[in-house]
Amino acid sequence: MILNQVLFYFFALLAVGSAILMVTRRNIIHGAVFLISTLLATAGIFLQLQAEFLFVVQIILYVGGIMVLFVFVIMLVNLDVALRQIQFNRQKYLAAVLALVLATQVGFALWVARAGLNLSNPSDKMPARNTEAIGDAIFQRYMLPFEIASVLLLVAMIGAVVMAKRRV
Amino acid sequence: MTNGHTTEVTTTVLGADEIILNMGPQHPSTHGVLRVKLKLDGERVVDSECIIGYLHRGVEKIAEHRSYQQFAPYVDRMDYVAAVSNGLGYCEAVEKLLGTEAPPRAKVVRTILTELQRIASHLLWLGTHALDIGALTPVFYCFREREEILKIFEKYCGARLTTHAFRIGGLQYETYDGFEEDVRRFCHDFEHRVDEYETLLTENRIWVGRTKGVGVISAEDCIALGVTGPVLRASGLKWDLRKAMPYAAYDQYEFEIPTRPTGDTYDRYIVRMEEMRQSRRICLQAVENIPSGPILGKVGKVLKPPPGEVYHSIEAPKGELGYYIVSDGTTQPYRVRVRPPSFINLQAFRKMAQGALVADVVAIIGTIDIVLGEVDR
Amino acid sequence: MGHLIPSSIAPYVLPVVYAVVIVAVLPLLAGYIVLLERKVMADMQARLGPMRVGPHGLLQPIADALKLLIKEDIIPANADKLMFWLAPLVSVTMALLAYAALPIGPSFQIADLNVGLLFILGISSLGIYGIVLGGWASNSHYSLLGALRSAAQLVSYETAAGLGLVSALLLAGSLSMKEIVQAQYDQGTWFIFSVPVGFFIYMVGSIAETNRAPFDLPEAESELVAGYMTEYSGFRWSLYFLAEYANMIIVAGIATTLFLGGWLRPFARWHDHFPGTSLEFFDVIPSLVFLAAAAYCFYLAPKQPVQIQKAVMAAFGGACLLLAGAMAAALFASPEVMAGVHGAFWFMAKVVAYLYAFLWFRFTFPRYRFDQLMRLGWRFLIPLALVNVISIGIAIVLKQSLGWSPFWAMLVMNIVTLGVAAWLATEGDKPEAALQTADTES
Amino acid sequence: MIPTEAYLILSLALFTIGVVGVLTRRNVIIVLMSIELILNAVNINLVAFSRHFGSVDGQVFAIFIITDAAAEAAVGLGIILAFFRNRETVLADEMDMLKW
Repeated sequence: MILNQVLFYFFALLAVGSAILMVTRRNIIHGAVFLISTLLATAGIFLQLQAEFLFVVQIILYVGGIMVLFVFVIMLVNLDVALRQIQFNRQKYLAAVLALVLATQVGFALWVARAGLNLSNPSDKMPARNTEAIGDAIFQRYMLPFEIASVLLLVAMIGAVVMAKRRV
Repeated sequence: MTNGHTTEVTTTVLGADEIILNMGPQHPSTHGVLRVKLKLDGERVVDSECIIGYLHRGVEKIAEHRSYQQFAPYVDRMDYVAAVSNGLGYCEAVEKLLGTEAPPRAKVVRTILTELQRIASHLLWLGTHALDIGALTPVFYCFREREEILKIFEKYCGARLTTHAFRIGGLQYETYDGFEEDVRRFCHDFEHRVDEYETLLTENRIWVGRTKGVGVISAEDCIALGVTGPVLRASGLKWDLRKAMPYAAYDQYEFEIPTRPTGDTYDRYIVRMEEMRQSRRICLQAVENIPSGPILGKVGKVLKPPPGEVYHSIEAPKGELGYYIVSDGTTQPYRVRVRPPSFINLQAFRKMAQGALVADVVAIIGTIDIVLGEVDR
Repeated sequence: MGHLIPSSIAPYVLPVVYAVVIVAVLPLLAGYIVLLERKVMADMQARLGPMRVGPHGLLQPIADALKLLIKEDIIPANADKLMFWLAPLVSVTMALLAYAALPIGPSFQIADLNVGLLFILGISSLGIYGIVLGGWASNSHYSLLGALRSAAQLVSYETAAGLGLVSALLLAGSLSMKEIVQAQYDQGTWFIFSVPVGFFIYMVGSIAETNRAPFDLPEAESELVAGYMTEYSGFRWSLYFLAEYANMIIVAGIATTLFLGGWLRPFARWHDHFPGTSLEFFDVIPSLVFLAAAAYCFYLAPKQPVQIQKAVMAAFGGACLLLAGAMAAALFASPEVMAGVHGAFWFMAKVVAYLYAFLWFRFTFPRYRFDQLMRLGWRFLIPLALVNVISIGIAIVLKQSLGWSPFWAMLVMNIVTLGVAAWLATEGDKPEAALQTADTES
Repeated sequence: MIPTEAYLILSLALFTIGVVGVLTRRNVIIVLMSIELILNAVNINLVAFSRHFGSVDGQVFAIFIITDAAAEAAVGLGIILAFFRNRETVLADEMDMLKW
């Protein structure tokens, strides 16, 4: 459907454009705002892929949680000095070339695999109630990974507190 | 008020933690034009400095070029929320210099008006202090009662704020018909009103949390800094000039001097609330028995005090208000020096604010009860 | 409508109309909530409040809006222009976007999302960026402090409020706003009676989230002048204001939907439980309310001092009369129309009641200090919310596996929760705990 | 119906941009943000394949990745804060000492 495609290209362009701006901006706060914009566009793409729950998780956790933390830290560290410094390191050209090479490789792999995976004809049989389906999957098949993830979060929380504490 | 050991305050951002925050002179809760330079670590006050003088009018200097009577209205403009008390202090100081005394009727009326003024001043303090801490409502109730007091002043002398109610040697005006009735009615209503304020605040969890343990100052520090008034009494020292060195007609009346032990903001609040009750008590006693007689003692039209000097102080709502007057025998004072309670009490700010949070700073400014007109003169 | 609009866009027509209505009406509504706030405040403070613009200040919101629109727009010299420009927009956009999933009555909803509640929570949590970026972009210490306070406060209280909601979600078993209300209808009780502690936690959390007193630290006027809004003026400032009031309506809407039975009439299922008796007269109440308002307006109209004020007052009375008529007419219309119109009335009535509580708190309580706020959030509300979720979970197990009656299961577990609450309240107030928190906070 | 490869290409583009950011920027915070971008690109892949195969497993893994991203951001930002306190800089190539 045409509306669907328009939405996809809108979100895709928004995501890529914001991502490019994020990497190139001098001002970190602007970078963070562009990253937020990318993440929101990605959330839109999730919604379009009928992943409603993930759409909300992306907004609540990523945009509403993680990025707030980023913005918070950026405000705490000194911006004025960082603004006047050189933003890119010495290996920038080499790095850019390397990244492009990597992209070409992955793109090539994609090209090779597209027929085998039947990529242009996705199945359209998502479970009707997305949230319930994810809940079932997490708490039945992926119970152990889920618990491990929670332990990981606990460890990260303790680590962050220890790290950010003023004097150890 | 730059004390020598205040660290030098610069405007650069020091690391991630310390910032300089200029509170005032344009700030909603510095009660006028006080400017407080706060050195903050996060939200915690590391150091502070009060910068004053934005309202300096040279009142003391003006005195040297006015006759004794002419200067009297000027003192009303110092602590403009307690103009009657200022006038009382000045008139009594000059009377002492002249070696006269006001007639008994004048003394009693002076006492009544001054105590009403104390209630009005405390009401204004309570309203704004509560507003600073975020309670929006008490201020309107306080102003409602203050309005009654101001109406009595207006009926008595025509002015509400800067009253110039007294005259050297006694009173300027005879009391109006129904003065006693008005005061009595006010005192009758006021009893319940104070209880009303207390129900709003005294046991409110948030209020207690915001004021208990905030801005603590010990009696020793108060004495060392010269802090007087409710701030001193809330630190546990029972010192009130009305009892210690009675003036006007205070020796005739019974009243308590409320004190509290810890000297935090909550205690100062309790002390002031209790003081309003005691003032009401004094007013009631005084109004029952106003002696008849002249209202003005024998002072000439031109005042020429003998050469000499005098210091006289009264217990103003905010603390000890003293006048030091030097006469050279002419019609104009040679030198007038005012000891304003707000100015001296403000010295305690730095000590109280050490280690407090930004929100506490506001509470502390409020609890000292300063009036910048008096601080800067 | 069917043949006028091509079928491919037909499903989008009604939502778009709703959206336009919401965006058009909401600013006006926010203005009138401000008027209501000022009137309630005046009433509680022994004074009259706005009386000059229109009779009893009824036109004050419009005058305020006009004034704000034509005020000079000041951008501080060293501000970050882009962010300064963007921040209020972010705030207001996110506040308005959240209305997409809020059902105002059974038939008035833009989109009934499968994850409706989470969507509202997520979107409205993005409003924080407007505050943080605005505070940062202003390049002022007051603004920055306000923004940082705000960020910390919102992140902490969102957790508590979210956990408060979870207890109701456990009972509802769905994230769709409509199904949550339906669940309350089916179970025959509003969730406020099943999980009062959850409602309390959400209420406190929602006050903190919308930066209302006693948690209005980010904009505490006596400390930080106006917090993150210090450098804003005119229209941008009014956008922040609009966002704040829109958010208030949103949180009130969530609370109404989850705890107060949404658009359900009080005693909606009386008839089922007590056949024979009837409380149908509740259906007449909407009309009566508006009728009373109209009567009051007409009673006041001749007392207005100026001719035009009399006219305006009478016009307001007429409008109330019209609404009363509409409510009465709905009684005789088809069941869907009846449910839609009266549902919207009950929903809004509950929202207004919830907002009234907000105002009441604001004029009664002093403001918390920042460390006290954090202590309340982390040491009292969040542990209590966790305990509450667990105990409601146990109650559900008792009900489903052991066959307890819902009433007793809920009663027992709520008493347990309240006991924990009492313990937490005494424990959290210990002074040494206060000192430790203050240290880690700063 | 948009083919799955469109999503994969979008994901690849974001991934590459993220890699460029990680490799070229000096500011550690931007490097961290670029890593978030990379994780995000992976999420798009997972969700796209989740739809492609009509099961929610991919979405579950995307949730795990978001969890991971949260953990990484918290610890990473904690390290940055600690580092900034001691050295007053957030530039990656000035982090050249094993002790301070």
